[in-house]
Amino acid sequence: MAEATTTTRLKKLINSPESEVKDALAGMAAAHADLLRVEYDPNVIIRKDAPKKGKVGLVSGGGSGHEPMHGGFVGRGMLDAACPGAVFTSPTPDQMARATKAVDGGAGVLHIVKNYTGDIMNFEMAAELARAEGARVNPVITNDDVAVQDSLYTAGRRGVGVTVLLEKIVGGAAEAGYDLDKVTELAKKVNANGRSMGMALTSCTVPAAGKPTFDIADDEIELGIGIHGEPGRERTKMKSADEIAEILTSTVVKDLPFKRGDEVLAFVNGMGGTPLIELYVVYNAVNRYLSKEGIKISRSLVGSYITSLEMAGTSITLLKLDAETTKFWDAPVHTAALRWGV
Amino acid sequence: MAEATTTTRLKKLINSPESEVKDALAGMAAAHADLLRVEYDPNVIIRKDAPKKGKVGLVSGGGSGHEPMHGGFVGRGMLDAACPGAVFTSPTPDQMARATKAVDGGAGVLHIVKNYTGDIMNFEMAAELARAEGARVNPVITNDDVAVQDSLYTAGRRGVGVTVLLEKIVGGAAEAGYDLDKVTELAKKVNANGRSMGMALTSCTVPAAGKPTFDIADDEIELGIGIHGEPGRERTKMKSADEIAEILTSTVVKDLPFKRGDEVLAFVNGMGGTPLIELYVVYNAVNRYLSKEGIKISRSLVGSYITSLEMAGTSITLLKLDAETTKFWDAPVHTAALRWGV
Amino acid sequence: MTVSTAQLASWLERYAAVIAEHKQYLTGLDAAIGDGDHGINMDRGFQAVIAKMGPVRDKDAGTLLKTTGMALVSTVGGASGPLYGTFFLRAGTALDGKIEVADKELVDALEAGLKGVIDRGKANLKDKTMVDALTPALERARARLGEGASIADALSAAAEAAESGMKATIPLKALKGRASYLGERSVGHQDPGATSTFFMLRSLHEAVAEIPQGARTTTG
Amino acid sequence: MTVSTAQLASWLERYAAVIAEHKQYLTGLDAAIGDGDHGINMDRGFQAVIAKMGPVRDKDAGTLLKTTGMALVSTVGGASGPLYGTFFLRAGTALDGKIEVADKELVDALEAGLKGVIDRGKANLKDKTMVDALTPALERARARLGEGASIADALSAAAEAAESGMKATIPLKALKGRASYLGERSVGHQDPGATSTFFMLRSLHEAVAEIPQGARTTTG
Ligand SMILES: Nc1ncnc2c1ncn2[C@@H]1O[C@H](COP(=O)(O)OP(=O)(O)O)[C@@H](O)[C@H]1O
Ligand SMILES: Nc1ncnc2c1ncn2[C@@H]1O[C@H](COP(=O)(O)OP(=O)(O)O)[C@@H](O)[C@H]1O
Ligand SMILES: [Mg+2]
Ligand SMILES: [Mg+2]
Ligand SMILES: [Mg+2]
Ligand SMILES: [Mg+2]
Repeated sequence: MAEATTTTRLKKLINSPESEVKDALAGMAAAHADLLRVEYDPNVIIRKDAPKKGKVGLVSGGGSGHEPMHGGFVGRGMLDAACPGAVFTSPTPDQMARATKAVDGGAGVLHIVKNYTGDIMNFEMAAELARAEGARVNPVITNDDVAVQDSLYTAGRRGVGVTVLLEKIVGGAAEAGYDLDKVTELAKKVNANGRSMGMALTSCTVPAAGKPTFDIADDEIELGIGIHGEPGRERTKMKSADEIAEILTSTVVKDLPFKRGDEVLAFVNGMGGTPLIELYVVYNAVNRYLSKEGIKISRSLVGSYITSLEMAGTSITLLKLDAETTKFWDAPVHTAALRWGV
Repeated sequence: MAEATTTTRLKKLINSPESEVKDALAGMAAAHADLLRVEYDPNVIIRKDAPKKGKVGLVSGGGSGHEPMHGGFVGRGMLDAACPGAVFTSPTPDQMARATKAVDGGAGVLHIVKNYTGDIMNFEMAAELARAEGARVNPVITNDDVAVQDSLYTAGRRGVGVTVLLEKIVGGAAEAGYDLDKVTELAKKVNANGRSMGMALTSCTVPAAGKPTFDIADDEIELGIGIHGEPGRERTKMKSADEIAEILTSTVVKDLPFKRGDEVLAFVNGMGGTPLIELYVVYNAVNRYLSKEGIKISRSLVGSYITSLEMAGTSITLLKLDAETTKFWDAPVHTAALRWGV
Repeated sequence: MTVSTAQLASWLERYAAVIAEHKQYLTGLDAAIGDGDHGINMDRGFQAVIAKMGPVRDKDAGTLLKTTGMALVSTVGGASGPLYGTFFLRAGTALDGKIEVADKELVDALEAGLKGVIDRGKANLKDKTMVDALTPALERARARLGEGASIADALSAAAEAAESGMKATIPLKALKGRASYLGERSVGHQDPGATSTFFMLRSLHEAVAEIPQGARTTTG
Repeated sequence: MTVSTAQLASWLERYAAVIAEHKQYLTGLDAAIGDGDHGINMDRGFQAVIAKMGPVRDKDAGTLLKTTGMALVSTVGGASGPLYGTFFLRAGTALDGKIEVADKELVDALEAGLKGVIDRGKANLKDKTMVDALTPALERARARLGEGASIADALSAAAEAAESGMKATIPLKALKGRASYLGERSVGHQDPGATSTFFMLRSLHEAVAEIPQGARTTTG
């Protein structure tokens, strides 16, 4: 508790590292009673009107500290439940098992899992528990972070920005009546067509740790940072927004690759401590780069939707769109963080 | 430029202090072409379908660095135009004069002005120019910051969080066909029924200045901070989120005063560098405090809507609601930052 | 004696240089009791003035100063934009059509500028604003001319009076502008606008006395 | 010889204390190649184990270890939650109903736990994970028992082997878990999970050998 206290005093609006997640959940429950309800021990955020009979249930989850992801995406047209773990730590199987039960409307449940060893294993155990109780559960794993070298022999790429877009698009499809297999297939398509890369200007402090996750000099940035402050591809000198945007965007474009004539959803995300004015500066550079490449931005999202506590930085996600994904991106959504058409 | 360069390298996603505002405007124009258009020199963000014949035009403006305020509030059901000044510096009369002309649909134009000497004088000069060209212009001034001691002999209280709520509510009324006098009257009512107070955990750096606006120790916070980093009421030791929320909320409540039985809109705002998880922790404390006081939260808003660059901190705004203000708060709005009902 | 449009142009150039040189200093003063942008605002404004001056520097004094005022109004923003802008617009209007400006006409024009600042900002003496530097400066200038001093001497006295007026803002509690939000906490700090106003009058004196540029050892 | 449930309970208590003591150290190791939470995760988990142990400490070894596993699974999260959780669940299942555990039964149970870790995490030796500490430790324990050593000596050898296995992770490039994202940059750092696993085996030895608590001078 000693260092915990120091942490609290370390410039965060929290009461204690131990209470932060529950206090925030209580705040969400109070602010969004029209959209969701919150259960504690195990901690689960559940869409108010769940389970929806005959609708495929969407369950996501991950460590806390990435808000609004995932709780801010619970509601009509997106998630049925979100399972928040401790800060930067994947949630536990009992949370996902409870969420699965709570949202199962008889059409089965999709588990949306970001590709981290911990998330995978905890969701796996949850799926085993849920299936033991007779639920139909399909997992889909997001792994869109191009910063990580992929390989059969490693844990593979991290799931980052595409997760947000996938939850929206697949949520629209589930609302429209897609069955579990079609929902799963669409989810895999979205993941397959999306790529992301992020960078950090500053570190962030996990309250329970009490000190910054990593040290970084005043004139340095981390390219390819993970959303938990995992070190990235390289540590370089500070660059201009245009240079940074070009490095991230070109790496993302080359990886899929995105081609001249492609229509994309461009998502410029803030890491939590970066103000909106800077995100628009970055979006401007991304837009310029893509039009130079002949890639058409037909949809966009600019804001802090998948964050790393108070880390300053940005990530860029591109998703290649087609008629189906565009339709479900545009479909009505009503959550705390994303809302349109209703 | 020397120190400007240092600044850029000082951990901001910008190209140069000089280009930041225009780069961000270009980003907004590209990201939100469906909602707005941007004119440069003078810089104005204009609702795409302005002027709306027969509708009262709503023009707001202020220094940049408070995003999404005001550009993020341009669109159906809210502002017709926003005039972004240099960072933390009120815009110039030619900007508001141009905006007024661009949105005047024949029913007159409301100027929404935050109570800062600079904003007042620049809007005044703009109104003189616009009237000289035959426009009907009414100003409304927001001054909801309880941290500042009011007096006939001073510049009076600063306009802060209530400005956001006013722009939404009055925007709904203008959309519904209120004439200039009724719009003006409603705007004054909203301002009269709202109060705010903010605090900062950290300072922020105006790019052109190149160093933090103020120094603050690791264990200190500034209570009553202004949105330009103007020093506040007092410098105290770091406190828990519950303590901070209680200080801000109780000061706001006592000032109006808000009374047992009142229905309010509770707005917990982030200063730019504070992540959402902390804002929900604060909202939870505000909610607990108000229910203890018998004040009913019937509407809420949690997020970073009126910011101070990358400053970490929060502000709390309470607005006493009645049938009219509630109706126009709920009315459809479609802007980059606030959207519902459409 | 008279003052030429060329000397007034040199005034603006010298002032622009002083502002650029003291940008951080003025901003620092503003950070203490305001929002830390006064030097940045004034520098942005006077860079624009220099950029716009070319075509009008050989025109009459009125056009030169009105152009200056317009440039400031449309680039500075904040409180100082309308205030300095109005100052130069009103002073310029008073000098319409004049190539050579008689000593008293110059002081009258500056007086008209001060009146514009007060009309716009409603500040009283001792509110801890630029008015506290400008008012005594123009009184002294007028007095010295009355005593038969040259315009150069009169403006030198004006600059001195502006400097004391500027220093006299330190103990004051701000009643106007952003600094007024601080109440008692504004006491003990020098007002940035009064400081930039002192620089303005000092530059005017140096331009009219044709003191070689950079001769002076800078204060602040 | 046999090991009693009481000794196993003492193992868990000692391990919980060591984790608490080395929370920052483990977290620091994880910050270097992971996300800086391993010590926090393990401490949260073993505080829960201690809290839940009361009612079952006098029950059989299987119940004690399964309760431990369940507590870890439902409080730790991350990678270590399912892994340590599965380790204790499987070991506990192997000891169902036993109050006194024969030496070989204990090593067999730990072996079952290791198999659970590998089933769950799919790690191979030299992937730079806890498996690199656990595998050699259990091999040594089994070997020493075969040579007729006491369970205390066998576990002492196991702890030593775990420590070398832990140190041997330093030059490895991580192929599993978060550290694998670093590729080459993971080389030169000691794996946090292998480190907590070494602590686990050292605590087991100390509990079984009934070494007075705090006697040992802590490493790390
Ligand atoms: N009402 C007023 N009348 C005269 N001068 C004023 C008034 N309000 C502010 N000032 C002057 O403006 C200066 C601040 O200018 P500046 O920092 O550029 O604008 P802002 O306060 O909008 O940031 C103050 O130091 C003061 O001298
Ligand atoms: N697939 C795996 N198999 C075995 N152990 C693993 C595996 N992945 C990670 N680990 C162990 O888990 C440790 C990290 O645990 P922890 O930091 O608590 O979880 P997380 O990585 O989710 O933050 C690593 O040091 C490693 O020893
Ligand atoms: Mg973790
Ligand atoms: Mg200003
Ligand atoms: Mg200022
Ligand atoms: Mg970890």
